[in-house]
Amino acid sequence: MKPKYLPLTATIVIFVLSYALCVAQYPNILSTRVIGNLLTDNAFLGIAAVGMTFVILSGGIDLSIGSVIAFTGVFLAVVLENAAIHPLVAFAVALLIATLFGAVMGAIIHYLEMPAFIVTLAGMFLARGMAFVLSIDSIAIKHPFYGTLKGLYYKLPGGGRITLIGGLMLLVFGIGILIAHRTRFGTDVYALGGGTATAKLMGVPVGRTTIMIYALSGLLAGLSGIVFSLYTSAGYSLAAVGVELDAITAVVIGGTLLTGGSGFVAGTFIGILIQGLIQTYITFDGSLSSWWTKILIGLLLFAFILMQKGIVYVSRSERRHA
Amino acid sequence: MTAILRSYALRLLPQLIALAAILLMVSFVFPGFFRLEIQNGRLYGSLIDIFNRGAPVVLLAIGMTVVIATKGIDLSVGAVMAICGAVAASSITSGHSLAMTLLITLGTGILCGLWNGFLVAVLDIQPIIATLVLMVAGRGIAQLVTEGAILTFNDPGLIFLGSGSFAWLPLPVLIWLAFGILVALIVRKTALGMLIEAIGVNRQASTLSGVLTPVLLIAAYMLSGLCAAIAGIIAAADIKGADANNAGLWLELDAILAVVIGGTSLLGGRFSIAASVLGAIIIQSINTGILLSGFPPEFNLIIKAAIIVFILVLQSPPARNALTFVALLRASRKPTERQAR
Amino acid sequence: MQTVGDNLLSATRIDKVFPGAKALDKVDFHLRRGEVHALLGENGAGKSTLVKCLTGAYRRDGGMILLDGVEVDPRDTFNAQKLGIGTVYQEVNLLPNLTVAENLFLGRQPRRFGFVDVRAMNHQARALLENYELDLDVTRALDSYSVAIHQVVAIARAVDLSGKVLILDEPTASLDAHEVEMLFRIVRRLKARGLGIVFITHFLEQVYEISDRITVLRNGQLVGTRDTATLERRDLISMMIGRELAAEIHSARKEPDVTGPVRYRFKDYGRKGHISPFDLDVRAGEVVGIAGLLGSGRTETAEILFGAHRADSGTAELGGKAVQLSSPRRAIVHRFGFCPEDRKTAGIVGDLSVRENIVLALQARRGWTRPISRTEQNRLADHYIRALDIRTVDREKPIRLLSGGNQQKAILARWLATEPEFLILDEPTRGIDVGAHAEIVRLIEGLREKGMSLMVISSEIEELVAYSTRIVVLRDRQHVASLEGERITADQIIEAIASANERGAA
Amino acid sequence: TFGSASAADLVVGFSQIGSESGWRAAETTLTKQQAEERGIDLKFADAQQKQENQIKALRSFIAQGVNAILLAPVVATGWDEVLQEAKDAEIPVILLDRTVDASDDLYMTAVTSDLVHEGSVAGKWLADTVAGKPCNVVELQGTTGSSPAIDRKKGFEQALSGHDNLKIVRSQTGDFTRTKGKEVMESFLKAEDGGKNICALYAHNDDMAVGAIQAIKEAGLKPGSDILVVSIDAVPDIFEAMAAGEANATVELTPNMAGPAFDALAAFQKDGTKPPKWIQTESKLYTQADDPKKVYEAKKGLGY
Ligand SMILES: Nc1ncnc2c1ncn2[C@@H]1O[C@H](COP(=O)(O)OP(=O)(O)OP(=O)(O)O)[C@@H](O)[C@H]1O
Ligand SMILES: Nc1ncnc2c1ncn2[C@@H]1O[C@H](COP(=O)(O)OP(=O)(O)OP(=O)(O)O)[C@@H](O)[C@H]1O
Ligand SMILES: [Mg+2]
Ligand SMILES: [Mg+2]
Repeated sequence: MKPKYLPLTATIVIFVLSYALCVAQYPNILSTRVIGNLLTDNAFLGIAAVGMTFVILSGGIDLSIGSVIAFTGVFLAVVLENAAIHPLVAFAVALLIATLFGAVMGAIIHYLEMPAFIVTLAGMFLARGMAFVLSIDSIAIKHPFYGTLKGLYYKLPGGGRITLIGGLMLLVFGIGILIAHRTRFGTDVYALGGGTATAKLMGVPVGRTTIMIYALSGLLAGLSGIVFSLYTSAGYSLAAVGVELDAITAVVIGGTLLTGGSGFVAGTFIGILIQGLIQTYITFDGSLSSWWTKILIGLLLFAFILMQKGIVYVSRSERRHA
Repeated sequence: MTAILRSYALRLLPQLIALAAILLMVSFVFPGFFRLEIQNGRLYGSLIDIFNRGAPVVLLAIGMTVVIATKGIDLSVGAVMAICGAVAASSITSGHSLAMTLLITLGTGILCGLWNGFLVAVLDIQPIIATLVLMVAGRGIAQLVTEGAILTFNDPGLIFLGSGSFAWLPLPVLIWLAFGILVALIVRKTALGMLIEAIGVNRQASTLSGVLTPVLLIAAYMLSGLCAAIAGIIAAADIKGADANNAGLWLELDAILAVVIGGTSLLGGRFSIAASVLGAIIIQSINTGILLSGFPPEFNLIIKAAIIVFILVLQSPPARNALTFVALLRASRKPTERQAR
Repeated sequence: MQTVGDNLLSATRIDKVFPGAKALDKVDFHLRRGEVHALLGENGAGKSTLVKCLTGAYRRDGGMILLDGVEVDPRDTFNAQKLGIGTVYQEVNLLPNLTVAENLFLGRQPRRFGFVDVRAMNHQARALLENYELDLDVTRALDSYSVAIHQVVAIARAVDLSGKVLILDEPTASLDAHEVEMLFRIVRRLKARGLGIVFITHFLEQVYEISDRITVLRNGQLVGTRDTATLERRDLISMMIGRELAAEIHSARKEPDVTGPVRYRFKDYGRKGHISPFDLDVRAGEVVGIAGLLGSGRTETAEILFGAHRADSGTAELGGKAVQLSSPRRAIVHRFGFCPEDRKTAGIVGDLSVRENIVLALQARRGWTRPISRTEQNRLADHYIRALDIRTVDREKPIRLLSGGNQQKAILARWLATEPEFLILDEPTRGIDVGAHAEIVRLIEGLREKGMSLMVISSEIEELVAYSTRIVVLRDRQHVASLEGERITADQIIEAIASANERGAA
Repeated sequence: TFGSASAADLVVGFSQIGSESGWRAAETTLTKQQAEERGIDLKFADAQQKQENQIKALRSFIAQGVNAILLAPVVATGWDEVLQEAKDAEIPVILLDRTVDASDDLYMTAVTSDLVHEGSVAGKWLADTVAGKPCNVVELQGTTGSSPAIDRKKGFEQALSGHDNLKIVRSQTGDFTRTKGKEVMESFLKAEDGGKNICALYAHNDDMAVGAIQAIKEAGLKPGSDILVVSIDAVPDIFEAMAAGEANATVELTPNMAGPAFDALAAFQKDGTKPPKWIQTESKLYTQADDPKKVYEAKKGLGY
């Protein structure tokens, strides 16, 4: 096997093993209901994490996605409450705003040569601030179209459901994989991660690519915001706090290097599932106090990273000996 | 000597200008801003508040600077603050002496740093993720110590560290001043600073040159842990209780921001403790300014974001190049003392 | 005088100013159709800068560029590529995380239905590399291959990109004779097709072998352009360095006395997957040259001796006592020094100043508590800047802004400052100009005479012959031959490599 | 007393918001205690302040097939779908300490206080206490956007309307924490002429009030007399301050929401009695006259 597939394989192996362990303890975890929930409940996180994967692959980071999700939700709620437009139109406008927001951050990062961490941190403050200004209340979205959308699902045997948003996440992952590995833009993203200066000398349009990457991340954060608003039928300015950290964690658990240039969109999907599994396991257990929950999440995170390191290390040295 | 001073002034110029601009702005929305008086044997006024309230972020920023110089990042400092506050409170309430309490607490902070350093330097885990582990678990540990409640204490000695004053200055201000100067001296009067910068710029080349990279990396995270411990003690002493749930919450972001405003690159390398301290003071000035301005709280984040973006844009390389270009034109042929970075 | 008409690429009065340095001062450069044009000059003369200005990697501060008689202004390398200018920059610029095929076709991957056709791309990549007698797994990441292969891939990419002009900035620095020959075959073919080729190198033999005309730069200024056929080697050198070069290295071998005691003894030393166990004795006052083909394990030998990789078999003895060389730090404590071959990633600490780069190893050995005073640092830096003729505005310039050759000298200075007893140099003369080359060879001899032990890895056999007292020949990660005394001649070495080759093949 | 056989086999899932304050820690502790007393197997899930985690927890409770669910919702909106799922699975849901925006047939009952009412109790006390004298009030809000912050502000303002002598001169968020409460109070004091313009402080929770009291003291003023202090929650520390004369009044929000909830559940299990849709807990006002020392001792051990 090619060395670049190692972390991904390691992640998949770890996921399957831990899933098996969880099932051994709580057989219910194998039900289609839990699997359906895993997709539905993590849909917004997964979609945002696809954007984050591209950003991280390019060697950057986007801390603004949680705030953009919240902003999108509040924006939709306020617009649908006050204006008589169809939600689809509102969706389009929201996606446009989110994409533009990302593009502007990308432009600042590129043209002003500022670190992505800080630019997107300011973006995080700004987007959350704008959400506050729109409304500090949580606003329910009562438009019938939302009901229609939520009624769309595919029923699995055993009571589980693949909901619209769960399916949307799968679709986004599929498209993300295609973009990453089958388009010139995708290769350019990896190229930026390999080194901006070098990429530039090799003729990669660095500015355009950077802007597109953050625009894509903004777009997906916006989409994630729409999904979140479908998920909760509401817009709330305090929603999705810290989602960026969850997304980063998923991306990294998925085997992508934060230094950029190496990793897979598909890995992020496994990362999301692993995080979802940790959560599910903790609720199934249900005996942990608030603080032990935190400690356990931290420890499990650590264990996953360690196992991944271990598998990669062991198989590397085995290959060398062979 | 004057040359060194001049190069210092040059290095800190952008931060000083930004600080002055913000203070000026605040004094527009709040005219009494610069008023200082002596009350209860200590200086009293908004300026002092900024220095006093800024203490935790300043302290965190000091450690964060060194960590970032090694091309790392420490997301766990907020959680470590909470742990150390909780440890301090539970130690003092369980009857340990003040000295013993401080020892235990600082030791805890250093231990947390050791853990982070071990993950980064020995297990070779990426710093963001390595420290994320403690960021998540750490708050849980802190809550475990306090059992989720605010652990209050009445030890006058410990409280003195947070709200006492000496020579008209609040103690936290004196602590961070002294600690900052101490760290800056240690780093600059020994070879530590250069070696750390070397690691941050090129770890492989440094290792091949015989630099003890793992040890220095671990030391950097330990320093960061120590800073977080001091900050945690001050934060707890300030409110006479350890609030494991909220102490240091999101403060890591402020500390990182302070370092960046201070002009240290997140890609590692050249760093300046003084500039980071100034960065932290700038952030606190913004916060205090917002509070004094009387705007509704919905606008807090937007104002903060706008000011930060403005400062950072001014400090961005293209803007700086434009400025240095003007300066160079003026200085014409004179060889420059030091390349402005 | 030529008219503009027969020029393919014409650059006139190109200016480039860096803070504190004028890198190019009204330089003219004309490239004709179907010629190989050597661009020569000392380290820091401005060759790479000129190339970067021509290809849009830097914005020039003045001057005009005509391509095919039309004024062009490449904004960036992307633009230059579109204009038909393919370039291999000095620091090999490829992306180690991408596959070989992606590196070759970045930005112009074949597509089907709008998506990259990976299979076609890999196929084309293999076909392309066949021209260079390279049979690689093109779907592997580039960083699983050696520097030399990077260089060939970079050349293949640039050649494929160049519709009109091909620029090669020191492409042969890490290639061996065989590969250079191959490159030249390709260059001649392109030349016949009417391309203009710019060729930068410090190997004068290659200049005379391949080029039609020569342009020389010195201190950012144009010295002149001549026909290669009519330019004497001596004259060329004095054009470059502005004075006569006292003596070039010629195999004027003195018979050194190396009967001293064995200082370092490595027995059965090796590491699985890196280098097979070998025995090696090094005496005081001895230069062990390491010869071998690309990828034969020369670098690996050096790294294992220095502890950059831990040996997993064998023992090391220092003056009869067993020592552990488990890390560079340990090796340095035993007064080893190691100048790595990949200066960009393993050598320079880019953002630090020349001064700090020079004192780094010494400071590391002393430990952080005993800082070298600033005055002492300045003294050391100034000393080596003068001694090795490092071209820099001042010692506080960040080293990444120095020209490639000058960076190499600064790294050398870093190790000389530690006054090592055993100095390992991996390709120390790579990218170093003729004048400095001679200096370094003299330096190696001088160090040896003072009793230092050295190990030098070089792809230039002539050079190895000039200073080695013993030559170890490697092949397939094994030490296969050792030549001493009389037997150290270029022919013998080549023969040893070749016969080892046969043995290996058998 | 309540160890009936049916309750013993009950598995109840409890989705808690998190552990952001001492009050919430006490609620968690009490809920666990109550469950234990009744022999209920409580499945506890801490959502770390995130609604999505609460929804996940609810779904996984449903997947596990628990007998009932307690939910302390982090926000009012966005529960319809998951509550519908619970209903489809015939699992009764009881809301704790906050209500939701969903149709009330989706849950069995809500055991909450009335946040707006709490604010107005505090406001009314202040209006009565100053009795017509002009009074500048500063307000420490909770976390911007959180429902207690919004409602307690609303209730307070309602109580003040019509009393033109009372004016809110400054209002900033203190994030429900002591540290921020102290910091914001410091800036209020500076901004209002060293505190001379301030006659009363209203804090959305006791923790902020405790922080602010320290700030007032450090500014050389006497909290409780120079500046009146009224807040909400009734955590033990505020009673200490009241005993010392440094705080004036607090409105109790009881952390024992689970007790009534379990009672309602038991009744429902036993003979299907439907509880009322809203079981309102008392918002009791405590002042310095209520023997704060004693209340402090009583509350100390409850895990605040
Ligand atoms: N980005 C930069 N900033 C400042 N000075 C620079 C920069 N790049 C190059 N220089 C300086 O410009 C001069 C010319 O450098 P250049 O790289 O063109 O030399 P060169 O002829 O290619 O040398 P070599 O043979 O060593 O590669 C050098 O003195 C170098 O220090
Ligand atoms: N375990 C390995 N897996 C993959 N590639 C390896 C491994 N070990 C070494 N290589 C590659 O093989 C190359 C050959 O080794 P080495 O560098 O020692 O040869 P060399 O004779 O010094 O060649 P060069 O002239 O390229 O430096 C290495 O540079 C490295 O890129
Ligand atoms: Mg060059
Ligand atoms: Mg080599």
